[in-house]
Amino acid sequence: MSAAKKANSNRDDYLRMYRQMVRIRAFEDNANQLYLSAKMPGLTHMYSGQEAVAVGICEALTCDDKITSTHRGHGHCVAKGANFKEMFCELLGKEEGYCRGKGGSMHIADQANGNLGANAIVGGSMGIATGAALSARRLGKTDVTVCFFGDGATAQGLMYEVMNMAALWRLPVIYACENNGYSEYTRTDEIAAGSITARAEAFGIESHQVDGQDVLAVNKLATDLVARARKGEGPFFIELMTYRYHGHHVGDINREYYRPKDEEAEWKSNRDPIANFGKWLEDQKIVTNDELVSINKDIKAQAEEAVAYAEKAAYPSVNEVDMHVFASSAA
Amino acid sequence: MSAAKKANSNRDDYLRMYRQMVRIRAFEDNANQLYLSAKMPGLTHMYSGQEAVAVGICEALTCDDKITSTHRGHGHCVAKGANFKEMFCELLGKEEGYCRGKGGSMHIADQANGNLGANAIVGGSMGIATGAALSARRLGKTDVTVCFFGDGATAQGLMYEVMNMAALWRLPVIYACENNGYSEYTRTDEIAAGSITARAEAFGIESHQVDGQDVLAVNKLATDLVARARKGEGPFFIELMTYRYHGHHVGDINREYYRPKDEEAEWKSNRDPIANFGKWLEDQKIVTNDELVSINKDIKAQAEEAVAYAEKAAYPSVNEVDMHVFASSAA
Amino acid sequence: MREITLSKAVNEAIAEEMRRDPSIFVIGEDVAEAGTPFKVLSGLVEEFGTERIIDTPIAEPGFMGIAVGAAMTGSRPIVDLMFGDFLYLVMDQLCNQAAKTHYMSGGKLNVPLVLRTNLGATRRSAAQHSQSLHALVAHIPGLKVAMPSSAYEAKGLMKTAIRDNNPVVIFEDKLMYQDKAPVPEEEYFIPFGVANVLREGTDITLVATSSMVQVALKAADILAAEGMSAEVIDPRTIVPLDEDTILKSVRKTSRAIVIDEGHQSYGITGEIASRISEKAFYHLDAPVQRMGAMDVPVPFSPALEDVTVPTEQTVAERARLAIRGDLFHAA
Amino acid sequence: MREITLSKAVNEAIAEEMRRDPSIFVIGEDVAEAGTPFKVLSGLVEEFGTERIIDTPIAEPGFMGIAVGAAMTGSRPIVDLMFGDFLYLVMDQLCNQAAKTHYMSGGKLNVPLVLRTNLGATRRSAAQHSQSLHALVAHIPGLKVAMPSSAYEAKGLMKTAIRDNNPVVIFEDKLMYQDKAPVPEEEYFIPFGVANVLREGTDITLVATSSMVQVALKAADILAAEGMSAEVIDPRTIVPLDEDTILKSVRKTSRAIVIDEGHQSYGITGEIASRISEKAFYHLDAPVQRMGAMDVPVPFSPALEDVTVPTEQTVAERARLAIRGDLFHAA
Ligand SMILES: Cc1ncc(C[n+]2csc(CCOP(=O)(O)OP(=O)(O)O)c2C)c(N)n1
Ligand SMILES: Cc1ncc(C[n+]2csc(CCOP(=O)(O)OP(=O)(O)O)c2C)c(N)n1
Ligand SMILES: [Mg+2]
Ligand SMILES: [Mg+2]
Repeated sequence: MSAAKKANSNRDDYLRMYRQMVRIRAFEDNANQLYLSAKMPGLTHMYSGQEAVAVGICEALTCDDKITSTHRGHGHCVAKGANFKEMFCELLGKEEGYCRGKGGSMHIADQANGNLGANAIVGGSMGIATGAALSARRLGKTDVTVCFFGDGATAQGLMYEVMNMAALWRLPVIYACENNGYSEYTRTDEIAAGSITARAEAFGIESHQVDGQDVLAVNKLATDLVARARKGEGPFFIELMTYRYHGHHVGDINREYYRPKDEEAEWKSNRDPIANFGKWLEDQKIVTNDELVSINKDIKAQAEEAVAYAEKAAYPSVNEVDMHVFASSAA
Repeated sequence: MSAAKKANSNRDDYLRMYRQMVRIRAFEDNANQLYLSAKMPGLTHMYSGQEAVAVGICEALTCDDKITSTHRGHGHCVAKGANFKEMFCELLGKEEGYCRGKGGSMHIADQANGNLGANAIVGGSMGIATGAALSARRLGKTDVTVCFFGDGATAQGLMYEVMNMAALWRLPVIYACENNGYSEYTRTDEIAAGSITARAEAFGIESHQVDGQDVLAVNKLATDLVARARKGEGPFFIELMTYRYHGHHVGDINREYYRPKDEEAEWKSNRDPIANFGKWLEDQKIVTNDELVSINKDIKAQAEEAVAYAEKAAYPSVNEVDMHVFASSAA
Repeated sequence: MREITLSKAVNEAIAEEMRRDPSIFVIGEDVAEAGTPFKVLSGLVEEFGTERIIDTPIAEPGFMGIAVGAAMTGSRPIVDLMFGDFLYLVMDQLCNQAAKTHYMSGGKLNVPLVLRTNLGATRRSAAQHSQSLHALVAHIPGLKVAMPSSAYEAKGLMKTAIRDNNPVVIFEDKLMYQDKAPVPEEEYFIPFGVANVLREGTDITLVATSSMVQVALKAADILAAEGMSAEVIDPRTIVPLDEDTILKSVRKTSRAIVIDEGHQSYGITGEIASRISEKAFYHLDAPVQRMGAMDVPVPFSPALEDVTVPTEQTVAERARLAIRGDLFHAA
Repeated sequence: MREITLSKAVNEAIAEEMRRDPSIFVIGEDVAEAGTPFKVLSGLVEEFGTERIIDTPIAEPGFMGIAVGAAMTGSRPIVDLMFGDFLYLVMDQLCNQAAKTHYMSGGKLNVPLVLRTNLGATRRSAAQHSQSLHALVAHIPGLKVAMPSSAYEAKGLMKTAIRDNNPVVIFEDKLMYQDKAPVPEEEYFIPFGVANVLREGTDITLVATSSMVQVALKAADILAAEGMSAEVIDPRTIVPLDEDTILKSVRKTSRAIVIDEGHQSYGITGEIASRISEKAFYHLDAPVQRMGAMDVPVPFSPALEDVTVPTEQTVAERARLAIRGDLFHAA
């Protein structure tokens, strides 16, 4: 959706944002269920609680704009336009998955929608995002790239290397730091000295901090920065204050040793991005509660249908194991 | 020398600083000559012009304090207490060199004087210096470590990784960035966005900029920061504005395509750290011109003698080639 | 004898050594309260405190560099690298710095550190969390490389590693952390460079590392049931490599297969197989076979992943061919 | 035919391809005005401008990552890595990202990039500027590895590399930049995976890479003078490896030596020797010999450095032993 269109936000836009957030939550609830019922291979990291970040930002992007994602990437993937079926198939290692089952949860890519892929190396996509921005500019495209990463990833030196180049070369890239307060089992203040936004500012990069639970605030800021980046005023840095509802990964159940239960309760009951936005939509008389309930129900059904489909879908043939090591190289 | 002693600076201190700067210059003039007359294997990077940095800082350190050095490391090595003979032997690959000829110019280490070694990986010693500081603190020592590096090295992500940890853990380390305006054949403003000191400050590290041609200014700041680091108030960051007189390395003769001749002339004639300090010493009536001339002459003779010695010294025996791959490990 | 898990064995080895030597500390991500994601270090922070069990930000190059500097200055760090796949991030500090410092300094500086990390696929962890990268470090002079194949081995090798005065990389098998084996209560060490003959046999030698030792033993059972007798050898350390034990065995059996979970091409099987072929050439009745992981990134899908690594069936099948002489005539 | 230097050959290959395809750009340190420290890229910035010949800060992981992202989005970057020793710094972006992206995405994303770097000792550049690290990248599935042995090879392989749709690493020999060889004016390509038989012979096969090809040819001269006939084969690319040509030769000569400038242990000689031993076992009259660089960090001292690499004399001596049958009986 174009920036111009976003500026004049309207009922459709609001509803799409709401729907996309609900879709992410529904996806994650099902993924978590698949894990708990031992139907999912490996493990996965839930995006629940952070929906307003992915949706607020991705709704400010066109389909051609690029994103890079993380180990906690389902939210970015859904928000950038992916379908449930191919996503669940990928999570279960099935042939119809976005990556033919080869990538799995931590490597879902959906290049048709501009998602260059999740990454299991913390901070590993920061160069990729910056390079996509350089590529777009060099090839005369107007694409903007958003690099999603967590607060923990700010400890990776790569970030400073690429911010320096992005700033020197004024690249159309937006660094979106999802500060959910923890990296694995460690509080952010134990691993991040000083100020995260000041680090970007030191490279001359305009930086913002925003409430990551408020989809409209996120979307407004993102819309503005995307438009400016498109005009060559980038790069930008955003720190989005948010929270993850689940453990670090689906198996991280007992977390009281690093995170108090009442902190979790506080975020879930008072700062839920979906509930709060839904309430606002009702308060503004943009939708009725019945409409919201019916949206939620529809999406839940779609997710369950996709899960059922994926469970029945076929695994890739064993012959695929050594396919795709190299791309063919017609000169 | 203790910080207390430095504060009460006196003639001996001044003269030692002057001598150490002249020793560095004499060392480099001879090293350059060895290269030009094809007597030196490989190539080397001259420290000439930056003497006040190494000397101003190292004179604020005790012998037990540690430094890490760079590819442009002869100055740090001399300033931290090394001898000419072992240094020239090392440059010529002789057995009597500090590293038995195995390291060469880019890897001279002199652990007896607390020099943990030069490093041919730009930025490669930033972790080492930070680790030395952690080690000292853990082992209950009061050593401070100074990490020397160039402006170009600020582009290496490693710096931000270790500054973050140094700041979180309040380590007794001082990051000393020698900004000589160039990295290889590129001006600093082309490769460094924003502000170098602001980058350290963003991690909550107190940062200073100082005239790197003024040995007294450097020494005063260093003395203060070393004392504070020893008390647990570190880490600190210093940006020292300086200039290299020679090319990037001894073979970099034609450099007008990246650096104007008059810029070089300006620094050499008006901002030379040795000449200016000498002049100040005379003006303050601390020494006479005759005394300075005789110091210069003595040092020149010592350098030449060391060169002659090194030229005649023996190469290591070929049997040494596979010695020192592993240290012996008595349990 | 009591049986403990590999995880517990590593934990005990570190705890025992830390009690003995206060210069040892552990550094890495989530090593303290969390005791690492695999819980291998649980309980250590309670005994040794956060000054000796040091949680870091997600900055592998940074804390690896810090460990090198600490090791050069009297400490004996144990670096915890959460996944072997992150080795790529620490290669410069490990291979340019830690591995070379003793040699470059002509034997003056030591770097006594242990890097503990892991290897192993078939956990559905996908391409960036499943690699077995020991070949990369084995290639670099100055590094020792240990590959424990059981809880007993893990404890004995870890204790030897900690007392070694060189950088040692230990690869634990992720899938083996919960596997139990008899481990004596009394202190013991397993020397480096002494292979372990786990099973004697006369028809073929199976040289297997780490995770593949169990595979080789099971293959030997299959073969035994068919009347063929396999000798199984675990080199324990690949640097240094106990060539003599392997050669002695092959001179007896006249046939060998080298089995390893790293990618086959340009991996460690080539080195071990070549040494056998060079030095026991006259004794060989069949070409030395190599069985590594397939030369493909590790796929996520269980349907694909399981075929990428050697199994007891594939090993037994190759052994049959060798013993029957089928390989000999094909080559 | 005209003769040009290897340096000029690389320059021409890149210039020709850049004229044809605007999506190609060069990125690295001091590649523009300086044309790299080895001057290989001189003149390119004058023709293609700084938008296509991009000078970077000293941030190898950063610009490697940027290249990966650019390659994923329609550009074809050529990354200039000044010294092969800096590979350690880019390993994560090269091996976890570039090498695996095509596979992890199930074939949807391509990473067409060339990483040009170098290898080779005996330049007195010491341990961190003299390594030959091609074995490390050859081990990682998804990377192609080319090793030109002359100006002719360098041009033809570079042009093929640039048109390849995969990440390709090219190792040039630092000592060969000024070596001239006949290079046609007309466009030509050297296909990957096709070895070059430089000299035919009947008594022994010398498989040699890069810098060692000249050594092998000279050894063949020495042997010829003594009445022994050596066949010399240059694999050109080690991934993919042209096994067939090598095996065909060894089946004819019955003897082989593999010569390479990387460290011998766990390097590429083991792989090539093993494949010969596995697949031409029946034909071998002597164990396949391997000659790599010594397993020591590269020493600075000329007295030591020169003995670390194979020479025509040492190769000829080993060949003599093999041909006389002395090795056979010793093993
Ligand atoms: C380079 C690297 N180091 C460590 C890990 C292990 N790891 C996976 S997620 C994670 C925490 C990331 O924290 P953050 O960036 O804040 O993202 P969040 O999980 O909170 O979304 C760690 C340490 C990794 N995958 N990659
Ligand atoms: C990691 C790494 N990248 C590149 C180089 C090549 N190189 C050697 S010195 C140098 C410039 C360093 O500039 P700076 O840090 O400002 O130090 P100066 O030479 O000015 O003292 C470069 C790029 C290197 N040695 N190491
Ligand atoms: Mg986080
Ligand atoms: Mg500089």
